[in-house]
Amino acid sequence: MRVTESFRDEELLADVICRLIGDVRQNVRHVAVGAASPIPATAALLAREKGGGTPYVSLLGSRDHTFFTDGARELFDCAGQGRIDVFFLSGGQIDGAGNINLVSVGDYDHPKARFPGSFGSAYLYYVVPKVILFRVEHSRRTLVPKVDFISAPGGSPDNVFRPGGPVALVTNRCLFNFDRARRRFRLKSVHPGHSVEEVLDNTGFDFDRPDDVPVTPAPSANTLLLMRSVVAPMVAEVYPQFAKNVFGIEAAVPSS
Amino acid sequence: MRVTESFRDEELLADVICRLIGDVRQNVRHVAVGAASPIPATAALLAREKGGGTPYVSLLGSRDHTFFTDGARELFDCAGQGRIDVFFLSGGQIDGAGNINLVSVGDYDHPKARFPGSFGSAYLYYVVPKVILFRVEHSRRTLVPKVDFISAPGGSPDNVFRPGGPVALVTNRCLFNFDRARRRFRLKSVHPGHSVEEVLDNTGFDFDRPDDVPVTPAPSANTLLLMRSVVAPMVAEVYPQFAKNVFGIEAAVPSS
Amino acid sequence: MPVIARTLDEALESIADGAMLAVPRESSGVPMAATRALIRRGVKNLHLVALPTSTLQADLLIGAGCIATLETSAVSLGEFGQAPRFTAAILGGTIRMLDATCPALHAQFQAAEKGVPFMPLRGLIGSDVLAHRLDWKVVDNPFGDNDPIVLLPALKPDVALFHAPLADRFGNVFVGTQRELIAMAHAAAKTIVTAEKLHDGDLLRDPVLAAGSLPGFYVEAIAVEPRGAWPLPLPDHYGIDAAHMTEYARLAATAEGFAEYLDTYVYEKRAA
Amino acid sequence: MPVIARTLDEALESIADGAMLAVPRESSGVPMAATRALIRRGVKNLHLVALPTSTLQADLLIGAGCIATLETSAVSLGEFGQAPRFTAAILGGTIRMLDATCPALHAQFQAAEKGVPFMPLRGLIGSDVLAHRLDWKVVDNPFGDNDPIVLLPALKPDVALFHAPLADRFGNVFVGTQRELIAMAHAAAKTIVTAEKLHDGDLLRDPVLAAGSLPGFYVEAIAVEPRGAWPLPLPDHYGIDAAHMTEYARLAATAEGFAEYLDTYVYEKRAA
Repeated sequence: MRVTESFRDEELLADVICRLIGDVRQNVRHVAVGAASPIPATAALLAREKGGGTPYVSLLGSRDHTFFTDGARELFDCAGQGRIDVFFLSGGQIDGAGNINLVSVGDYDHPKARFPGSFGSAYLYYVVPKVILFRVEHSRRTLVPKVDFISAPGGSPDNVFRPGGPVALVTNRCLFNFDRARRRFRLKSVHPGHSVEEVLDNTGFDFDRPDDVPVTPAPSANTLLLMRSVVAPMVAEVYPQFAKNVFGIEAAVPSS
Repeated sequence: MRVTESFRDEELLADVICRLIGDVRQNVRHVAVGAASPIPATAALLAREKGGGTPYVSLLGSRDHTFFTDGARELFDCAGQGRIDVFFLSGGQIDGAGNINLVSVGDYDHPKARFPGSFGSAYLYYVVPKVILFRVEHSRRTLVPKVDFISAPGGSPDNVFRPGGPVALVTNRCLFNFDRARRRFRLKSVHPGHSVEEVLDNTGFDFDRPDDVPVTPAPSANTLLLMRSVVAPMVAEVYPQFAKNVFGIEAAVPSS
Repeated sequence: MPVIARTLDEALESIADGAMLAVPRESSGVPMAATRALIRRGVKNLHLVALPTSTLQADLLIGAGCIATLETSAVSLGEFGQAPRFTAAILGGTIRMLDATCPALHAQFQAAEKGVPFMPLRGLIGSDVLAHRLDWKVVDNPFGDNDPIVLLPALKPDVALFHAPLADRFGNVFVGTQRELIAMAHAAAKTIVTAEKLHDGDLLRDPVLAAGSLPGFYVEAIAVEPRGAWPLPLPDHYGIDAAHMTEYARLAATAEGFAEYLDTYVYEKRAA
Repeated sequence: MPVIARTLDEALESIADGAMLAVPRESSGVPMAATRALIRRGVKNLHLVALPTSTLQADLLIGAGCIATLETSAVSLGEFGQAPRFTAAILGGTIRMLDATCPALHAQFQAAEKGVPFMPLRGLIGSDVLAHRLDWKVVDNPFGDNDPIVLLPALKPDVALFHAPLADRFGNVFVGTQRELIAMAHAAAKTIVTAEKLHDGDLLRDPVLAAGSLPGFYVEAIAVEPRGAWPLPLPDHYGIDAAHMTEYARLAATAEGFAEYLDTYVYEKRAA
């Protein structure tokens, strides 16, 4: 057995997300990745490489890895048709009920901090069956008891049309699953080098957990190789800075 | 002064319609012609030739004379935006209130005769400012007291959104204007070789008329030349049978 | 993953009896080879939605007894006259007719495309088209003041079927400016395409061709059928076969003549 | 008739102070040369609608004091961090912000495109985006049973402004797969385009180019501006100028630095 290689946090998280995509493989035909999502982009492309070309992966902002031809609207229309199976969302704040805040901290009319905005979250969180939440910074600043602004809620009343919603939350410390019926997170595993106590100390919301919390498996050597040699150059097209920082590669010069 | 040339009914009607388009020239940027409308197509192309390239003319079904690139929907969206200034409609039956019937004669569920269907009339009649009605066959069979099926009404209650509607009706015998406020037709002119009495005899609905009804001017020699030499080959692209019958020209072989 | 079918019949397999089948207008690429194959197979009870009108295709399917319900804005043979089998079926009461108007059908497909239950549309009020459509509703515009407006329910066909100039092995289909074909595919649960020819390479990799292409993930199956729209036209490729249409109009004027037409032009493959 | 303007300023003439101006997302052709020209001209009180998001363009216009109202789904510099002038304006309360979500903006443009007063959209219910938009309404779906759904009002900008790869003398503009530019032009009262270069001939006469083109009758004015999206990318033509964006992010972090940026990169033409 080969000794586990060293890896970066981003690589572990991409591997975790890739396995989350894989867990739902039987129904997954199309994984879409939105703006400002380099780790999910890495994960989705990794899943496609491992799947021998499936699922379809659409990266917002990519020329090489998108199958949309009907403009910026098509992703949302496509999701509304039920053709997008997995999407990724983050949040400046995320709370224990799965609510996400991409707008501001404090009173909306007099905010203390401002994030870019809700993007497509107030729609996609409702209609994509499997939404994977990711937030690298796992702290009481980001994982809060209650978000100050609900860009999109973690759950909805029974009479609200909602085929989609959160399935998991991936941070730099751990993986939570989301229980839609109870609208609560459940700790699934802590990443290598991290502990349950640390997760408890740094999480602002209550969550469920088993008595024995497993350790998140490290990425295999093969996965790391695939990620670094095949996936990273693809990621560099859309996220050149990320690809440079994480994988140490430069983007190809865009064709002119 | 040159002697008036002989001309066909279709040529006179196209000239009449062309002048109706011209009457509203100051606001006319875009004239659209729908399905099964060879005479309006001739008139619109004639108007464009006379206008030195304006207005825009879009012929449904034409490759050479359409400016739409967003599929079959664009004509209707474009009209909804207020960008189509003139359109043409016909009817299996037309009544004195400007209602048109493109569907059937007799009871809808057990019809005695069936026409093709309403096409876009139930929308375009409401939103295009100037709709010119045309029906070559002027008889009590076609111009009826009350249509059996209203594909689209000639007028609407004040609270119904309706920037558009009929402005005129052109037949093989005469030209009527339409008074929207009174929802009635008014005889504008009778075509050369026809009479007011004949119009009265052959019209199933009541209409207004001046004491002296003018004769519709015949097409000028120049208009006929333009129609036959320049416009007819264009018409032949979409209406080869019509162009052959009326103008005696064959359509070019479609490129393969 | 979309499949380049080995045969036309294989591509059409998922069009079941009773399916709601969406097809395009004459000038947008009507799948006539596929239509003849469906008639040969004896498909029954189709709910045919022609977006927004039809000509020979609806007439042929009606005459061959394949249609239970027809939903469209108009059926004729254009310059070749009335559609005789359509007219006979309406007068005889042998099919259920849902009379529509072109922009209403487009809006209903757009509603399905957007995953919304309905789409508003202006016009229609006071029309008997609306009066006979119990599935369409009039509401008061919530953004207006005493402003009635029609809401049209989403129309989500089981299968969209059309003929296109070009397709590739990834299932991408070039439709050019005939973009209602794209809306139709977005709206439908499955899309089946016949294509004039197969494109070497990936249509989506060419930024110009991509602009006129439907991505393969919407497409269930593709069959390559040269002149697959014949005798109807394919824009930019071939025109209508006027002599054939004249013959069709003549023969289809009677039930006997129509049967002769089917024998000669539809079932001939069976005999061959 | 659309006009190939002699100068960029001439093309932009009809963008008045206080206009509702629609612009596209970063990856679709942002008219940055035109944006700098508007700042030089000193345009004021714009209601900027970025469909559906913005980056440098909104930040620059905000910092230069051109914006009264911003309506969009997100503003950041992407990989180059937060948008500093946007963030400062929100925290300082110096602009009115209408927070949206991407598909809602698309639906609102589609409503204007179709000439309908509103468009329904799923999602949104329970979101504070909806809670803060008094112009959006929740109704009970008339086709459902206890099924609340949001209606969004049509959004009809005074002017749509974008940068495209190609335009011709007839005013036709090739946009390729960036079709939200077409929806934007359909929705807007007027459309002004800057183009990389002028196409010889008629884009609509080429069936392949036509499929990705906006017809000229929607277009008010065109100015030819090579590298008109710089320092932002133009799809299939050039990438983002990362070094410049890094410099912008550094300078715009303070009001003083932003003023220096304007002097160097926006007003320099005035000095030249």
